[in-house]
Amino acid sequence: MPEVRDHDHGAPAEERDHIDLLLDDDLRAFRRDVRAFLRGAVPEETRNRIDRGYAATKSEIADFLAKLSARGWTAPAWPVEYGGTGWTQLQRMVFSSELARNAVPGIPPFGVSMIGPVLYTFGTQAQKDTYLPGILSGKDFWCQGFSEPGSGSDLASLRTRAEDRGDHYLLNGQKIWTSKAHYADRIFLLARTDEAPRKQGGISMFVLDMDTPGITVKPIIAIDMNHSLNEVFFEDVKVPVDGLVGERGKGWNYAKFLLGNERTGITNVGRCRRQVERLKRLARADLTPGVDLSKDGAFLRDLARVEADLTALEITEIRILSQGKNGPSAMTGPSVLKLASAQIQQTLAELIVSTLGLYAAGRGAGFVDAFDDIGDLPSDFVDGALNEYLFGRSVSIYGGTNQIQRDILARSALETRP
Amino acid sequence: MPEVRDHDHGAPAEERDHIDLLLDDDLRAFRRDVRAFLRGAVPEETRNRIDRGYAATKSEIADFLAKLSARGWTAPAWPVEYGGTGWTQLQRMVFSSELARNAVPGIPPFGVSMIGPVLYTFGTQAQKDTYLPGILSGKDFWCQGFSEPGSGSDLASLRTRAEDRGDHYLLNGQKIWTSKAHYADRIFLLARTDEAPRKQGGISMFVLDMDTPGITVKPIIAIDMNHSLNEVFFEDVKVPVDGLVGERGKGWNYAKFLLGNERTGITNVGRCRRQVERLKRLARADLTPGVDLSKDGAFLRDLARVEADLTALEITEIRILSQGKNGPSAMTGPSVLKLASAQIQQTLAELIVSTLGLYAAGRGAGFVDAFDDIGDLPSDFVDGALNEYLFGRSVSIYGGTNQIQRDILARSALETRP
Amino acid sequence: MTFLEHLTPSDETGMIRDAADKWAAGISDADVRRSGGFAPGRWSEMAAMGWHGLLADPDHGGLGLGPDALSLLCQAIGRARLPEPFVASSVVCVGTLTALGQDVTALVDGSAIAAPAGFGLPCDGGPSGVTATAGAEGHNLSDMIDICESGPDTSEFLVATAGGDGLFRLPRSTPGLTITHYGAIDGRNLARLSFDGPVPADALIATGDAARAAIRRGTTLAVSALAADATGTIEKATELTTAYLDERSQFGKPLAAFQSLRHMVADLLVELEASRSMAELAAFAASDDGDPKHLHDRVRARICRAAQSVGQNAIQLHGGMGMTDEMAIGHYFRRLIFLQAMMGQEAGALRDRATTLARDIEMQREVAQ
Amino acid sequence: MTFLEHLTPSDETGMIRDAADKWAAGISDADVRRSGGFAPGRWSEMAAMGWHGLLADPDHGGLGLGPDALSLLCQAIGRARLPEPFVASSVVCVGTLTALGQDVTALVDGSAIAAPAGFGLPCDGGPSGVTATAGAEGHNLSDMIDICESGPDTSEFLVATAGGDGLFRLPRSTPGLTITHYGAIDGRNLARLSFDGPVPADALIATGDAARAAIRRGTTLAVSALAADATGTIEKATELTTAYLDERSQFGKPLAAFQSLRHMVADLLVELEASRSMAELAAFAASDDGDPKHLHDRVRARICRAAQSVGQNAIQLHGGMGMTDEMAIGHYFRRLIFLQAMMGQEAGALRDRATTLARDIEMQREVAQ
Repeated sequence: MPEVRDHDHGAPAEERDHIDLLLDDDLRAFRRDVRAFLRGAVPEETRNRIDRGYAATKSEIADFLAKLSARGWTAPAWPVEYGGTGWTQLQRMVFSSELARNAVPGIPPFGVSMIGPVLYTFGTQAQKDTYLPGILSGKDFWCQGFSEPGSGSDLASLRTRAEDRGDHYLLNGQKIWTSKAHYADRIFLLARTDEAPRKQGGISMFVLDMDTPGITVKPIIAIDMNHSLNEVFFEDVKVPVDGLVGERGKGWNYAKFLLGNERTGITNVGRCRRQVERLKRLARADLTPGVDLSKDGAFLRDLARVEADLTALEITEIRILSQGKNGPSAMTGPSVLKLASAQIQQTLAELIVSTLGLYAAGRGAGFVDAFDDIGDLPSDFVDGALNEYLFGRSVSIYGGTNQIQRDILARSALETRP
Repeated sequence: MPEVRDHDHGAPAEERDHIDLLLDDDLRAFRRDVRAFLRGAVPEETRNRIDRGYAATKSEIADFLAKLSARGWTAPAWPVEYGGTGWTQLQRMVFSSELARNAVPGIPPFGVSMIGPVLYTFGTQAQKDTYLPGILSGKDFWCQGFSEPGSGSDLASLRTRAEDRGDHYLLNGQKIWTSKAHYADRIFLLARTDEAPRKQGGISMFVLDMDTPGITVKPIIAIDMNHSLNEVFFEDVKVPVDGLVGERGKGWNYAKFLLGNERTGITNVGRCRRQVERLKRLARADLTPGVDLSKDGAFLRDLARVEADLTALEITEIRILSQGKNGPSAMTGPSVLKLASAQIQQTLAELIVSTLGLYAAGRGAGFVDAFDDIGDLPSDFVDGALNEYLFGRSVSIYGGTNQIQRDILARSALETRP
Repeated sequence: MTFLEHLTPSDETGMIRDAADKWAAGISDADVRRSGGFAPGRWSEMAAMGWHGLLADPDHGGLGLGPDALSLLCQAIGRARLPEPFVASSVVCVGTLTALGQDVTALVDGSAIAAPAGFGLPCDGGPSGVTATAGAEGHNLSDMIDICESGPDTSEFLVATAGGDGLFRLPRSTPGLTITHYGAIDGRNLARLSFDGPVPADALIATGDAARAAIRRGTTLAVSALAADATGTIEKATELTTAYLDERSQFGKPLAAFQSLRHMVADLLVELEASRSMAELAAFAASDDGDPKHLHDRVRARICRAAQSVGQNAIQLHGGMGMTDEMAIGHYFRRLIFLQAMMGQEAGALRDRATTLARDIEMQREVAQ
Repeated sequence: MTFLEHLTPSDETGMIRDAADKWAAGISDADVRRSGGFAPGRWSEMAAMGWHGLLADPDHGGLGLGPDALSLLCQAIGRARLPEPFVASSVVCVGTLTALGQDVTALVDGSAIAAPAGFGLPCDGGPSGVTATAGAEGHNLSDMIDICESGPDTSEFLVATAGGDGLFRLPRSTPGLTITHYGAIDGRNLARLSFDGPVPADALIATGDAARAAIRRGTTLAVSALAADATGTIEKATELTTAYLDERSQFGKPLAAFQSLRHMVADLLVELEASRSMAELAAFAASDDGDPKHLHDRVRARICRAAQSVGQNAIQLHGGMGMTDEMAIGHYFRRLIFLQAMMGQEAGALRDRATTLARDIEMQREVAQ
């Protein structure tokens, strides 16, 4: 076992964390390589903006994906034959944590983590040939058409229909919460192809191009007053027959397969670790006169408590990834991770906003322009923190609300069915 | 309005609280009278034991009730014609708060607050003549037979039967959670007299003497390892016909009437206020070496937060008692009070135990004997605090669990019925 | 007045409440969105009803009412989430100026709007103060005030110097005063003020104890008004949420049929009642000239927590729809964030209260020894 | 060993776990109640399986295993809520003595039982220490140790002096040692020790850095063992609760059919997984001689919170039945209270961690300037 020692106080904050202590020398070297690459690949200005809570722009993401792709690192988890890296689970965890720790744009999940694995697992050779290269190169942006108005967490009640017209399916309906649809090139979606006795039956999965005639994208402005979500309308859209993924009527299975992949990728521990460092920085910013937070037992306890929570979450994630005998099961693990990580992410954002004190009252470009800095902080730090707090309320909603996750966990532990 | 000023720092802790600020001069004088009486009526040793979290003994309660009765203060809320005081709601609140603030034994609720009002409202003249004097004088101890094994919060599912045999009812069944049954002289209870389509129908209320043949009391030792709860078994117990309260089959209505009275009396704000003072005292006790809690921001925040909660609860109680237009309704008020007060009582007990640090490990007479004092505290302070913490877990269970209270509140705010 | 009397509104106060409720109920969410940070029409309507002068003496056209009536009015404003600087101008400035016997006629008739700077809003004053040094013809002011609730329509500023021993009344056009506008998280207008240079001698309207007393009065009224505003906001957020749950279905039944969501609603109601109680206490404690800080710190803390909890849970109960700008709930959520910042956040309020408690404990220790 | 390797138990460790699980599963709740604070039979059975020597060198009859195996064994002990002083004697004392090369044969074979005093249990040492002053033939010890996990069967004490620069090994019969027994909240045996007088010269087994290192080792092992014990206790409390909910009915359906109760169960599982993770981390971090305090403070804090939350919610989910001594759940609740006290309570653990964080922030401030 490596020597367990305390932080190396001289090093920049983001270099130091205790995950390092859990790694062996090879993984630590790997981590340094990843870090060096990421910092070289993304301009510091971009990383600063992202660090402050702003979303990366499409061009920033595209530039980053091009560099990742050149290095062969776009889709680490894919089988090597399809372009994966062959890394171990822990290497992938380290990589993913470094993406967040270094505030690079991040890899959009829709292609790499969601539809990609569905296609190489269930798709036809033609689908693999058509779609996988664009995902790996970062050229194609994807979006996901699952949720519908009124269906929310209850995906199986969806009403979008794909009618079999022989040489094509005729698609009619509406999707909602479609993240990044406004700049996506392609979409994968669920639609009802047959009536079936069980609600989940008769649902199929399709892939198609976003420039197919009949598709309209309408922005949803979110409570952070930004645009990343959309409604997508389908009006007599002709989907070629080879847009059907796998078997007709099995869309529900593919969706579960795909969402299972999603749920292990959402702990955001790297970002959380960075937020802990941001809180420490806030403690030094002297935002409230007469209050030195670094000597305020109440603030320090909040910080220590969320740090302990985060440590537990990191270990739980490792336990799940290592698939050890004593880890949570494949059924409960993702829900445990999602509940714990939602709690931590939201607590961190809340602590940051609380610590901003009265500056949490102002927001937007005018606010950023009106201040050069606030205390020791750049004014967009404050604005971005509010961004993140507001949009971060969705962490306990998307991908199955906290309530749905609790339903799942309860089902695993109780014999009684509700 | 009286001058709003800060605490009078010189006065003993228990003299000072901000309820005083809300009172007019008459009520403040009334309060002083009550306080002087209570301190004269109960030996300091008894008050110390109670303050430290121990239950009053039967003889301590009896002595106190005799003195209260001589003063005519046993049942302040009763109509004057039946022996009440004619006090205003606020006088009664002040009185009840002073009982707790001065750590006197308290007035057992079963006679005065529960069955008494039922009897003078719905009982026969003979019942009033037979039972009310013993309640007022404090001579008769009562207990309540509502809950049954397996019925818990679902009172309407009770299975104890009272079969009409003409000149008496024949009672068979079992009650549980019967507080103080082991020293009660009389019991009021619910029993099924008729089958009825609705579960609540066919239930009647009875009063009878505990020495009636066929009654067996079996102690329930609680998680604090003390005995205050019991099971009561009825085997062919003959209840005289005039033991029936009000109309046969209307027991459910009387029970609701009675429990409504119970729920406004359970905020325990006086005791809570005293617990806040105990926490301040703990901060001066130096239980953990190197830690001065009076300078620990985290401890002080906990204290400030629960104090703010308690202040809100006190005002809410006054709003309900004043029956103002803008107060919570008679339907929701008791549930709001019960949820908020359970939260505060349990938080206070928990903070005290947490502040005891490692001393929370020891308990019982041996522990008390092994220590003269701990820090600046008597060792029974520690033992009593654990008592109160353990038994205090019941505050969110009895009289309708927190879950039941939330069901009630939700029903008031939502049109949908579950 | 006893607290019990306080709980029963006088006829006059009851009329204010009824008028405010009726007026605010007629303002739709769409109206509020359309008007941005300020609607001159609404400001005039409030003037016509006398509300800007609620706290002012009848001499200046005021109604001469107190915190009780103010609380009910501010609850109505909170329910409708009106963005106008009512608390800034008609509560803090009118209240402070009235305490000093200053002329507030123009503020009362709605033709002028004032903003407090360096005190009152946020109610702990804020992190920067203005320093004043005596000059040849008056005082030189310098330094910045980061957060001041004022927009393009603000006509004058009431500026507290650092330490609170001076109070200046300055028109918008004061030379050396630079105003940088920006928006609040809830859409209202804020500004950063920068002072550099001399102001006329008569701009200094109070000094020393008189200034401190007036500032304390303004702050006391601010806490009471903010507590009421937050309570109204919380009340409406709760109503929007229960209506949504009754209306929407999932898994084949109304959302309101799920016990876990029902229990979250119950907790909203508990928080709402705590807020109402604290708003009552805040108004009662503001009803004379004393310093109710020992009560108001608790009010701020408890209401900030209620605001946080209700805001977050109302969004959660709305699910995905709660994340959209389209639904009103997100706007109420943002207003609650604004109000928490103005009340100094729960953490700040508890820190203030903890300072007093620590002093209490220390004194008891000395008494015990 | 990497953490990933640590997560996969070795064959030997796996055998310990299987044996412990099987043995503990055979002990009924009634057995545990009957035995009071100590069952000699169980102590012998543990000796027969070699567990008292888990951490001891093979020279002294030990198995020479480490914190990994210890963690699994302590989880089994927690599940069965055994009251024997296994952590006190076989973990803290055997571990500390082994680090000093002392003879532990009698402890390993179960014929002797030792108790740490002034260090290890509680894991932050406790509020009083013993002072030692050099005398003619050894040292004079004085002062009290309030909490020491020892009962009538304890044969020797391992006593740390205040400040941790001396470690004495003293038989029960040491003159001048007064032992006052009392009971723990979970029923085990505790004692208050009072020292007054000289002890033989050879009782002092370590001084200075050596003593401090040995004490640190004992404390590290204690945290790891307590974390595992608490995790086993939490696991069993969760199982008892789910079984109860499946079994009992109210309002005509099983308690487990109520969504609000189901969601409370989900939260129990989240806490349980956090505890398991922290128990793993605690054991891993204890696997060498370094000082894992920066990790162990977090372990203590997180597990104390899980213990508090699971204990309280398990009682609540049991309803009135949870309040009775008859049900096992109350006994698990009390054990969790004991374990929290031994780990210094969540508040204490967070305070310890906060001290380190404050130092970090201060250092970063200096670096930034």
